[in-house]
Amino acid sequence: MSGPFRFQNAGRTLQKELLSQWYGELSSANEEGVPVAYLFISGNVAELLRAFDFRLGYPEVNSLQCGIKKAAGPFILKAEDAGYSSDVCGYVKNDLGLLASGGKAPFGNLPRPDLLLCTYSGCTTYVKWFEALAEATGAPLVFLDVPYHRDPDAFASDRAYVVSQLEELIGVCEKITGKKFDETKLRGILDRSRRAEEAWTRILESARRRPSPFDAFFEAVFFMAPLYVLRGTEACVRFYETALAEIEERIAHGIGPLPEERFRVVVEGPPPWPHFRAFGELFRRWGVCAVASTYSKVGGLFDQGVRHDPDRPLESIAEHAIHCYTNWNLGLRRDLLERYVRDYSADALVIHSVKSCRSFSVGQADAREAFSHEKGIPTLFLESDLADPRYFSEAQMRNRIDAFFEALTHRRLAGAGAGGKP
Amino acid sequence: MTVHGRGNRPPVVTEPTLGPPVSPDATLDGILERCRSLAGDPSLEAVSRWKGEHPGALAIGLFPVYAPAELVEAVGGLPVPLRGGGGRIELERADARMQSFVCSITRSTLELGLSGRLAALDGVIFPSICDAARNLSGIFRRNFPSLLVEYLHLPSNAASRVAVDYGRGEFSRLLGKLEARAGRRATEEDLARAIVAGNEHRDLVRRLYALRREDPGRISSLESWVLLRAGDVLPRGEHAATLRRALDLLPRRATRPRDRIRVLLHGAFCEQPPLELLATLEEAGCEVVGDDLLLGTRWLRAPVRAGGDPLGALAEAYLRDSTPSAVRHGTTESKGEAILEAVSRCRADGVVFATAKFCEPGLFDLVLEKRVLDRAGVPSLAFEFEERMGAFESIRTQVETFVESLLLFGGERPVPERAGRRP
Amino acid sequence: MRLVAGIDVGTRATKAVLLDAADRARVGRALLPTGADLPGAAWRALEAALREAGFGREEVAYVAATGYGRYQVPFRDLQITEITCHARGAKALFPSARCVLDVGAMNSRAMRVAPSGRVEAFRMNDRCASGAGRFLERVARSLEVELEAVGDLSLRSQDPQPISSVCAVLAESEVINHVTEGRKIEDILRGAHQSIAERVVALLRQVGAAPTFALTGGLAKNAGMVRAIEERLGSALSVAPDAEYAGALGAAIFGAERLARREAPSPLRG
Amino acid sequence: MIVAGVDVGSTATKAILLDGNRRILGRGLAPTGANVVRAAERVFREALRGTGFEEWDVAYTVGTGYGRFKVPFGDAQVTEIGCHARGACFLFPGTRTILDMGGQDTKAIRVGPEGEVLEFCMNDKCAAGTGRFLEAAAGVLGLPLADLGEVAARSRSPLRITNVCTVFVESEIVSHLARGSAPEDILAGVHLAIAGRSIALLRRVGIVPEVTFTGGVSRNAAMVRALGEKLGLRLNVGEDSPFIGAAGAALFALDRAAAGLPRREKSAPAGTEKS
Ligand SMILES: Nc1ncnc2c1ncn2[C@@H]1O[C@H](COP(=O)(O)OP(=O)(O)O)[C@@H](O)[C@H]1O
Ligand SMILES: Nc1ncnc2c1ncn2[C@@H]1O[C@H](COP(=O)(O)OP(=O)(O)O)[C@@H](O)[C@H]1O
Ligand code: SF4
Ligand code: SF4
Ligand code: SF4
Repeated sequence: MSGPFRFQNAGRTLQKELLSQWYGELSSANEEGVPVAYLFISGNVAELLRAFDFRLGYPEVNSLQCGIKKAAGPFILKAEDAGYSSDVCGYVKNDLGLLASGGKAPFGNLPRPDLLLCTYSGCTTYVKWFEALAEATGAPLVFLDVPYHRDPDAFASDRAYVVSQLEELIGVCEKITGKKFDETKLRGILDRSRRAEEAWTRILESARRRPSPFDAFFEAVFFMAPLYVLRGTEACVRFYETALAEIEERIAHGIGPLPEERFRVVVEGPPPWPHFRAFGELFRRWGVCAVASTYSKVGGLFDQGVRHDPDRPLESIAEHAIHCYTNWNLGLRRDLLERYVRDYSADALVIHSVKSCRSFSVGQADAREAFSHEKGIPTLFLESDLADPRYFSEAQMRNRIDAFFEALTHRRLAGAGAGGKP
Repeated sequence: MTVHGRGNRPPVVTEPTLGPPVSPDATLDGILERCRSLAGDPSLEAVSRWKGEHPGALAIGLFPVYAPAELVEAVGGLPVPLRGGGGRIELERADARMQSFVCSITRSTLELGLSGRLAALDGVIFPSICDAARNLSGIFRRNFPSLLVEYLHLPSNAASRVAVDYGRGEFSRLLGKLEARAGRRATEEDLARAIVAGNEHRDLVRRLYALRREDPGRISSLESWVLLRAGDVLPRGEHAATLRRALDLLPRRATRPRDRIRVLLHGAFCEQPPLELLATLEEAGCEVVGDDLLLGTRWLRAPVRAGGDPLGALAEAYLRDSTPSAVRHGTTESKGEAILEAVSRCRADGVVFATAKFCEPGLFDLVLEKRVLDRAGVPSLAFEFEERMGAFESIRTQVETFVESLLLFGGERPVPERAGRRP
Repeated sequence: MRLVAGIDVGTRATKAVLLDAADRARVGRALLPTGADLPGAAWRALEAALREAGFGREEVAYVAATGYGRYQVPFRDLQITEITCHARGAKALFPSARCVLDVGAMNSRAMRVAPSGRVEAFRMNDRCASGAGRFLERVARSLEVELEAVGDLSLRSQDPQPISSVCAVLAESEVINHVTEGRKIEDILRGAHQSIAERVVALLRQVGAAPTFALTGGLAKNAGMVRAIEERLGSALSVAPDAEYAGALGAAIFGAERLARREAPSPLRG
Repeated sequence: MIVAGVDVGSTATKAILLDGNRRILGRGLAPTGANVVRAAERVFREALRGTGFEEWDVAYTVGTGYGRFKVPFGDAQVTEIGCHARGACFLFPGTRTILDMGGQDTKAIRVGPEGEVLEFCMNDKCAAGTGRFLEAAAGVLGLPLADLGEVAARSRSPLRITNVCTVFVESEIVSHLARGSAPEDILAGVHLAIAGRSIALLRRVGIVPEVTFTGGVSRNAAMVRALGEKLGLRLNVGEDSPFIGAAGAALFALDRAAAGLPRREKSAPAGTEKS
């Protein structure tokens, strides 16, 4: 029933191609005289900026790329030399260190921004980051205050507040670019976002199958990049459709990302970029497949029904800004994790707690108590960092991971029902 | 309906709610002694007693920094500023629920809760200051389901036309929750009274700071810390009376000039340094003539507009007149300007940045502010502290070096001979 | 003769320097292990320096103490921190020094110094002992090499073995791992030196490193350390043969200045 | 049939020899030192000594501890977490919680009735609060490790020790001594400080009695007492407590030998074969 493979690796290949194209366009933006806006990943309002033809730069992606290319160490040290503490977010330090070193990143040159748009969904460190960038670059800093999703009672007024600010932002963009706001254009962009989000959601949900055709953490982190940097473009839609085809092909062949899927886990927390490969290897040895992850939701909770909507342009942009994972209160986050464990038939929960990111990490130890002691879901708690290579010790990581899956294996052998399943 | 007398105009001088009231013939030593005992108690006994005397009234914990005590007072409640464990408690349970790379105040506040020391509280308000505190509110919700745990989103987009309205709405939402829990409504008059009492109290705090600035020999920074810190567990009226009496007595106190450098202490706007740190600063030769410690509810710089819409006035005061800090968005220029202005107002020789370890916002702002000072040629020293630090040797060495760098090479001032000052 | 003594009570060693109060010429010095009895150590170091110089204790007119035990010197007239003193001492040894790095047993300190000798900015390692001498001592011990020999040995390395642990204690097992894997002792030592160099140079950068650099403290005696720091820094270091006395020397200079400015009766005489 | 378990720790290497009836035939203990391989071989031979068996009689050997992959004669490897759990439940069948304090790390483990690991936690970024910390204290005070318990027991008013850094604590102790504090009070303070840290770790996994104390530090009577007092519990400790990891490894070896599993599967982790 399964035909030949036509889409193997199509996703990763296209992803690389699109990202390098995007970096290229970004690097040359200053020379071309195209305005550049910097913004964050979580809950960003890329569609609105795209409607004004801004080229979009993402300092977080700079740090991510430096991290995974093992280039972050020197930049972080550079920032620490300038007085930044060793205890603050490594993403920020990496980016500031990169800027202080002349903005020559391993993937291209960073353009000078014409607008710093701080949407601080879910992370107050964003504010500090852009305050520092504003001082370093002299670019205008515009603030989009996105309230924390703390209480359903507050949601309506929160959304209205964000929408009003978006209206103000339109004025700012008009002034910077000299272009008139074109609502039809925005609707078109939103429609493309919606299509990509649909396809992405189907990819995410494919992991409910056994074996899962897709690793929702180790693969997802690559698959989700276009959703950040290209959302609203035709290329983005093309990418997700291709990726979905690849996944469907895997389903047709009954294969997954691993030769054999022995454990299914839900992963909470960001990856350790500087040691991403080694980290993944430690899990692969045990046949562990991530069937759901929260990190893949930092750019938006699309699998929870969040969608950009051409018929409600500003409202849907505001909703997307409020509904990203780290902007949800801890209670909602815990419920989501529990749902993932149940709906994706996971054997265990893996929490990766990173020192840099308090937005993710504070609350994880408490969640671990809840899951492991109260809900009986086997929980593995790991600590390192997402940017700073100094906080990762492979021997220690391996010890913990081995001990955890050793224990799960023994429990399985002993016939004790693997916890976590209802 | 009972409205606790505090806040009436003219403000009540004494309020017989807790222990002996401040009698008109209280001595300064007596006041300081009493404040010392109040300030040192992390178990909130004074709050329990207050609750005993005010059946049904709410005691609401306020996590730093910008929590509007006025709202709690308007429903007849007692606002209880939370200041962590002050280094006096062991972290036994909280360590299991919070990683080690989080600032002390969030961890010790959790420990206070888990160890039952917050039992006197009916609720806690967490203003939006940082990621750690925000998530602490979620941990509180899970671990203490009977508490009213409210997260207050303070608007951070001062440039937006809608920010004040939004802030007003958020204050009103919070007030609604407090009213529901208290089972009584806060009238416009209740709010207005609370605002007036808050204004008066802050005015007294400002006078105490002015005194320290002008005449640091009259009251040590330790004493002024104790005096203000007692306000964390006293009803506002009673604390105001205490301050007023102390302010009357202080000018009569004997003073001796000391050869020290005048410093501005900056950066500990949320987690509070241990008292020993202030002592170390003094022993090492500093006169702390200004600080941004979170003593009292200091965060409003100007009186809140009386009359009109009280909630709107509070929201506007927050957005326009609150003390800048690392947890309020602001440009480097505005923050730099503020710190330079404080340096010149206090005639400080230098600035000592004391930042809570792991306090991300504080540690970020430190870099930018220090740069501003360097450019302006104002000497500064920066170190990190923790609530539960036991050894001050390293900080002492750093502060002494700082003092020496200003005194030994500062020109005409004599070298301090400190032999024997310390055991 | 009227003498001024500078005593540096360090965590590991206590150093004393004697100056002629009149022309500030150095007339004596001594170095002894500190041990647990700090006042005793200070006293013995002073006695030893006096003996070396051939003077009696009644000739000491002024005593300035520094180092972590500066408050434990009962007969001091003045105490000054080791940071201020090392900067001053280094400045006396190398008048052109702009930055001074002092690497001792437990603490490392970096200072930027004004032409007057005033410390403009400084950083010290806090809380964690990974960038100081004790780290090397531990490595030397687990490799069973004499401490005095580690520096020269490390210079012979062709293939340095990095030590990744940030902890002075845990680094020991890393060292052991390297040994088991058959790495050469000099390569492991070189790695250990580089690890310290990395940390102390980070301190220097944080105070705004600017040439010229002077190195003081016990590790200045270690040629391998000097080389490792120079490589990391990309700049030469001035090192005096008796750089570990820089703190005591600085203290003595402050003492002499103080004495000149105001005659104070010495408690040693009264 | 006889089998062996070898626990190569950062500080000490331990070996246990078991017969087919799970009887302990021999023990070996030596400092790990610079040569892990030699240490493993030494304890292995020490355990054999006097048993009448020879090396080739040993049917299966499981290595554990941080050096588990370096036991040249090891047939399989299991993490020390799994082995401590297994061994503790073997020696103290009522065990539900385990505290393992070794030279460089401290672990808390909660186990089920079969000795299966339910949850674990470890501190290992920094040597603070480990056996090494106690060794440092003993070194500064000039006491042999074996005497720590006795000396600390004399204390009436333990001091508060604030430094957690194993290196800096040395100077803190020196300054306490300089101020005239009694060594027993300092030592008692050191033990209390570490006990406090370990209990925080235990709380993370949940403290369910009985609690078994394993690892080299379990030989330290002062630590046993400090923990017991702080927890309000009696801890399971015995002569063989330092060998519990090795014993667990030996038990795993027995299972595998009994199941007729092939030897020398060095690269694959022990738990990974299919059921
Ligand atoms: N010959 C040497 N070779 C290498 N290191 C040495 C030598 N002599 C002393 N040291 C190092 O110097 C340190 C002591 O330095 P010092 O500045 O005297 O420290 P402190 O002032 O803290 O006592 C010791 O930790 C030791 O490692
Ligand atoms: N006789 C003893 N009395 C007290 N403590 C001891 C004794 N022997 C060893 N120890 C302690 O045990 C620790 C080593 O524990 P161990 O579990 O063998 O370490 P690891 O498994 O990490 O090598 C030492 O650091 C020391 O503190
Ligand atoms: S704290 Fe977390 S979300 Fe915020 S900038 Fe850092 S890594 Fe990103
Ligand atoms: S001290 Fe800093 S990090 Fe901690 S709660 Fe306060 S603002 Fe947040
Ligand atoms: S890492 Fe090691 S040297 Fe650093 S504080 Fe911990 S024990 Fe001390």
